[in-house]
Amino acid sequence: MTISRDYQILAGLTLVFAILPLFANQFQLTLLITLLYWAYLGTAWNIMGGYAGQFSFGHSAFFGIGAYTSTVLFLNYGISPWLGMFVGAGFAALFGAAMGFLTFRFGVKGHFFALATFAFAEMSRLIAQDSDFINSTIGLTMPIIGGDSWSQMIFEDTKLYYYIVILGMLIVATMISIWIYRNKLGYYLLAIREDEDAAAALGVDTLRYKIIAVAISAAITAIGGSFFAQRFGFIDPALVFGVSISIAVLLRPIFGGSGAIWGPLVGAIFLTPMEEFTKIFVRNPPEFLSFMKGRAGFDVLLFGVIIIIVVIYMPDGLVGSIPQWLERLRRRLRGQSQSATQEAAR
Amino acid sequence: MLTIENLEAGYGDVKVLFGVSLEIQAGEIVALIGANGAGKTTTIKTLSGLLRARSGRIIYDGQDITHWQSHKIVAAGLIQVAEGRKLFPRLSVLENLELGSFLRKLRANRAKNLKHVYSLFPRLAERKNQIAGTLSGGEQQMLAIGRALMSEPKLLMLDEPSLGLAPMLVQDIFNVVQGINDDGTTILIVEQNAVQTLRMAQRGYVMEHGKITLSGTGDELLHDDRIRTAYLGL
Amino acid sequence: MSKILRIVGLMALLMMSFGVMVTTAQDDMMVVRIGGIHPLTGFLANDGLGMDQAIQMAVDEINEMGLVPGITLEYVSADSTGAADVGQQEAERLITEEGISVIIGTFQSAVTGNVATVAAREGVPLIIDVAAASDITERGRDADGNQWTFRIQPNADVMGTFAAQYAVAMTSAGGGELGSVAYLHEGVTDYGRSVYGAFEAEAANIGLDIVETVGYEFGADYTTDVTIVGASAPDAVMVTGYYGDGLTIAQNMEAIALDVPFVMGVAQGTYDQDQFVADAGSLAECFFNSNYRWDNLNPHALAVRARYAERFGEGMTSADVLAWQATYIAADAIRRAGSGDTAAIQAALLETDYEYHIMPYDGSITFVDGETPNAIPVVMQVQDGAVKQVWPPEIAESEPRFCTSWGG
Amino acid sequence: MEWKQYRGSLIGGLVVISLFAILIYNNVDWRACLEPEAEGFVLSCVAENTSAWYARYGVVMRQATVSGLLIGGVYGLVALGLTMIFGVLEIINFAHGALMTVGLYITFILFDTFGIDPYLGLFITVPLLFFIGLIVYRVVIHPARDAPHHNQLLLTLGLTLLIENLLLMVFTATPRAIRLDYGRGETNILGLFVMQFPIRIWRAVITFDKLLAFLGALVVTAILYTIIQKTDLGKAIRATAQERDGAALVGINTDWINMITFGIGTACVGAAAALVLPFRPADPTAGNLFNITAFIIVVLGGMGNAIGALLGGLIIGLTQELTGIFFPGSPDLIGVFVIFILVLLFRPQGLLGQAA
Repeated sequence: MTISRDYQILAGLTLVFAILPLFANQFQLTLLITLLYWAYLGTAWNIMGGYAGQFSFGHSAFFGIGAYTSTVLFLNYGISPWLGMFVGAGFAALFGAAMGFLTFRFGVKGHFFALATFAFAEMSRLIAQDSDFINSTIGLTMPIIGGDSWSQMIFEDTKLYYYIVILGMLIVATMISIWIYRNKLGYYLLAIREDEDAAAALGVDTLRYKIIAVAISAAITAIGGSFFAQRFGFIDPALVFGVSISIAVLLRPIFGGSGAIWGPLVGAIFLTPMEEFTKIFVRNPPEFLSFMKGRAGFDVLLFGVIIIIVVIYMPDGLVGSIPQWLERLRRRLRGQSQSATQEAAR
Repeated sequence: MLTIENLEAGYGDVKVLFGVSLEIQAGEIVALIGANGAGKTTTIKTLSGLLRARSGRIIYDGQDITHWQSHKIVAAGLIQVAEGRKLFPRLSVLENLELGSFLRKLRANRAKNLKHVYSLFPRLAERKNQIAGTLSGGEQQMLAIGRALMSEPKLLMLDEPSLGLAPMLVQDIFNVVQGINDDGTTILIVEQNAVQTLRMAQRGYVMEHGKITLSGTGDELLHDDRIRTAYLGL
Repeated sequence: MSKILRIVGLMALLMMSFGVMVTTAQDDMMVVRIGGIHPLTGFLANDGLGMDQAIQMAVDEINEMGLVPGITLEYVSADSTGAADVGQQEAERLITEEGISVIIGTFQSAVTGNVATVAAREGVPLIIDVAAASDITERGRDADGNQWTFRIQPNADVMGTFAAQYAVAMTSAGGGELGSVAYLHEGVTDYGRSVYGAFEAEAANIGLDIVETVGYEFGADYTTDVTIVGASAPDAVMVTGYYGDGLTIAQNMEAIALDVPFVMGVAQGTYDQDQFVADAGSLAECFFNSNYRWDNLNPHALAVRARYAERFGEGMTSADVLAWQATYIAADAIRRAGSGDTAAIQAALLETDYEYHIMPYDGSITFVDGETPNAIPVVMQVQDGAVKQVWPPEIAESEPRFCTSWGG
Repeated sequence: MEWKQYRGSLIGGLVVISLFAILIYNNVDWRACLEPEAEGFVLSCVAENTSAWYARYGVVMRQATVSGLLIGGVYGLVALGLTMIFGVLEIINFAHGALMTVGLYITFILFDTFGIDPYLGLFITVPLLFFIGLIVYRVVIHPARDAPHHNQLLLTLGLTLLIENLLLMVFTATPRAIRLDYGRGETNILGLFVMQFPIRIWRAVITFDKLLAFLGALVVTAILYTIIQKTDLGKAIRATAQERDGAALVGINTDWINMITFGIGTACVGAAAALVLPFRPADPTAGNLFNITAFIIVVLGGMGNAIGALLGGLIIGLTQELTGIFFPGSPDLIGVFVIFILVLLFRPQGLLGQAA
């Protein structure tokens, strides 16, 4: 695929997503926002966890830093979130770089790196919970302004505006992701993922490029955190620094295919409706499962089962596995007669 | 004793073996030589069941073992001394050797075999309580061969036994291999060190790009011009 | 180019799955739907599930008795999973997809605040059954200042304030004097801190000395936390937290034989529960809790709890009772509004004057700025294996006893 | 002689010293000693105030130490199971805590329905969890053996959702607690002698159930350690953890070892569950807490290291309890994570692990 191909796909998708709201009611619009939103965060994670192969289990640290920075700047100093989100991105990038420097410097990798990121995220949650200047566990609440304000990024009447913002963010993040993937940085990162020692032997400054990947990923994630704060109007440490954010962020890219440009988006397109489906299924189950109706937990259970099945049967994620399936299917359809003759030849 | 027919294998999307066929008679020393990346190690790994064959057949002692798992292949007496030795680095020398006779039917002979290994490699006896990871390269190779002997091989496959060893030690190792063969064990040896190997081997195969391109007795190959220029540097 | 089309097409196809989202038709004019949002999964599911059942029971009763003439109520429940963003999303779903006219919920302050914002924005009334944080009712106002969120529970300020006053009053009624207290509260969610904050403010007000404060994490063992509290040798120990931690803390107090004959929960989730008595046995004796509560002297309250126990095979907690009560308040407003029109229901809620409640409040339930002004907590104590109301004296079933079950 | 050799102990020492400095800074009224009207030398005044502080809070420190060690033993047992799975299968088993929750409920049912004492129930819980582990491995983990590692993490996450919500559906979320009718006051120990519980050491208490949990954890750890060190199975497990191909080449059925290891690891949390239920109620998410500490302990103690797991458990238990005193008002877990990150940075192979 050439470079322009990726952008062509992006343009096509943008078109689809631009048209979709015309057919969506308010709640479906909510789901679409959620979908794009997780696709966005997944894209951020993918740069570090997918391209560079540095599995992060603590993206909530960056997320929370972003959410809190823009919100505090907005609430205490009246600085617009449009500006604040970039300040948050800067902080998160610095934090990420520092974390990356510390861990990579000492040769922490693989599972240990994943656990280290988790520890950093949990520590930031605990510190936030204990910091009175950001209102500790009580959290921060956006003011109600009674309308839509582009300058404050608060849209109380028109949900579509949030959709537009997150779609724009996703497009930019995807463009960054494509750019990285198709350029020197991306090749270096992939080389590091495949064989770090070999990459180092070839003269790639692995420490530097890994830190760059972490910083970029952190910055994009932090902006997602700012968007979260604006969209939901409320943040507290358990919510934005919690482990559930870290899990949700990595779920989509792995599901869709980590290390692939379109993995996070495909994962989000698949998972977000799937999550809703399980809920709908439990609310209105088919006749023979009617005893399951309204049983709390059954939807999440189903979601868990789906994850297990997909991971087992699609080890390379949707992006990697679906073409393989199609290929196998085609081969089977076409090759039935061929293999028969081969067998006979033996 | 061992017949390979049209073996194909590889890693992930990369195919390495493109239809390898060879044969080993009981009691022989057979050499498999070729350049780096020709597929020698892949062949041996597939024989040991560490790698799945994509197609082709492996017949050992009249049985089709193509799809057997490693531990079953080991139980049948087809033992590999792997490239890079694959020792248990944090276990002691003795524990490594004992694990060589992990299979139940071998445990009865454990003491006897241990004695035999120690007589072949007195160094191992001296260092039996040392942690394997701290041994020198030569000692590790001795331990790898010793561990394989603990499994009472009928066919012993050695993958680059001389790799990274001092020339003195290389000769020792070759002598031991010859001795093992004299005791009645069939041997398949993969080596970069082609001259020495072909001198010792009754027959040899040359691999190139995942295929067998030449075969013959050790002597024939040693004097083949193509071999001499390509692999022996003569 | 065909490859691009195929990928875009594939994604578009996946998007179509949205089309399958089931939308429920509004078939019957006589049906008004009530939505409930509670944590039905996750670590607070214990509380949320009971409240969900209580609302279902109330709706069934109201329909059966025809309390809302010409209208059948229908209950739609939703799971917040304990997360504020999920709760908010579910509120949006209930409003736009399920067409509900009133929301009842949601147990946690963080979730409730978000739902209140959505409710105000969308113009749908929210009746809080349980959620303590005081500012939620403010967040439930739209830009024109219309109140969309209503609470029948005493909020964190009220509960913290009253607990401090009750503690002092109870001690002096018993002939003693309360000089110092130590406070243990969960330090993970806003609930622990906001209740403690209110208590602290009132304590400063009335000259009550707080000699030690421990904000604990959820863990397997609280012996050290309890020891810290004990080392400050207070006259009383206050505890704010959820069920599981409260139970373990009680066991740990017994273990170190805490020498303080006055342990009281403040809006706490354990010490006024029948399950506490069942789980902890004799250990439960003497524990106080100042909490929201039904009026145990009211025979209707006992009947409601008996019906609940019969139907669901488990005891009805205070939170369940509040959820049940909130449903009746909603039904009352729907009856007066005469339809499922949300604005009419909101107007009716503003006018609420409901005297048939089973809460221990003096007079009927009304709303001022979304709060019930006469909503107060009650002090309960486990006495002889039963939870008794002991304070304030007007509704006390028994005198408070200052003791510990481990003999202090 | 390189300073690197001493780096670990140097940093450890500095951490301990600074912890005590912070303790005194935070808790002792040293500022009063700087006032002009303060009597005597500043240092002796601080010392005096420190001892006055200790007179009041000494019991807290002793209690924290005792509590930390007792619960640390259980943490160690949970971590032992995780570290074995980690070592052999090279996966982060996120479902470890969820499987412990299963153990809690089994123990509860045994007690509540069949009246079987939880300590006696160990003999049912442990084998049962072992078999559950085998089944889980066979059905869920094995099919994805060759998938990338992060997939297995996702897999165990999915498994956690499955288990937690299955338990929620079956048992509801009501916490299930049991209360033993012995172990308080005079307690007859196996008819051999009579002991007074809780035991008091300088006013710090040790309750019967926690002591038993601690001792039980030690015994199970010791048994497992012996199995791992002495038996052929144990050697095969260690061999597989160290060199999978090598293990296959000596005839070890590594798939089978994977399964057995997963079973043993799960049996560990079965034992831990039976030991903690007397003082920790069961609810569908009860295992999460143990899960997170276990991850940290695994790194701390060195992957696949049994003694390291136990030691790590004790350290984490202690840290968790002591942080609450060292930094009043801050969450207990902060100290745990600080230690965790320090170990990751300076001794990534763990306290007892060998350098790669």
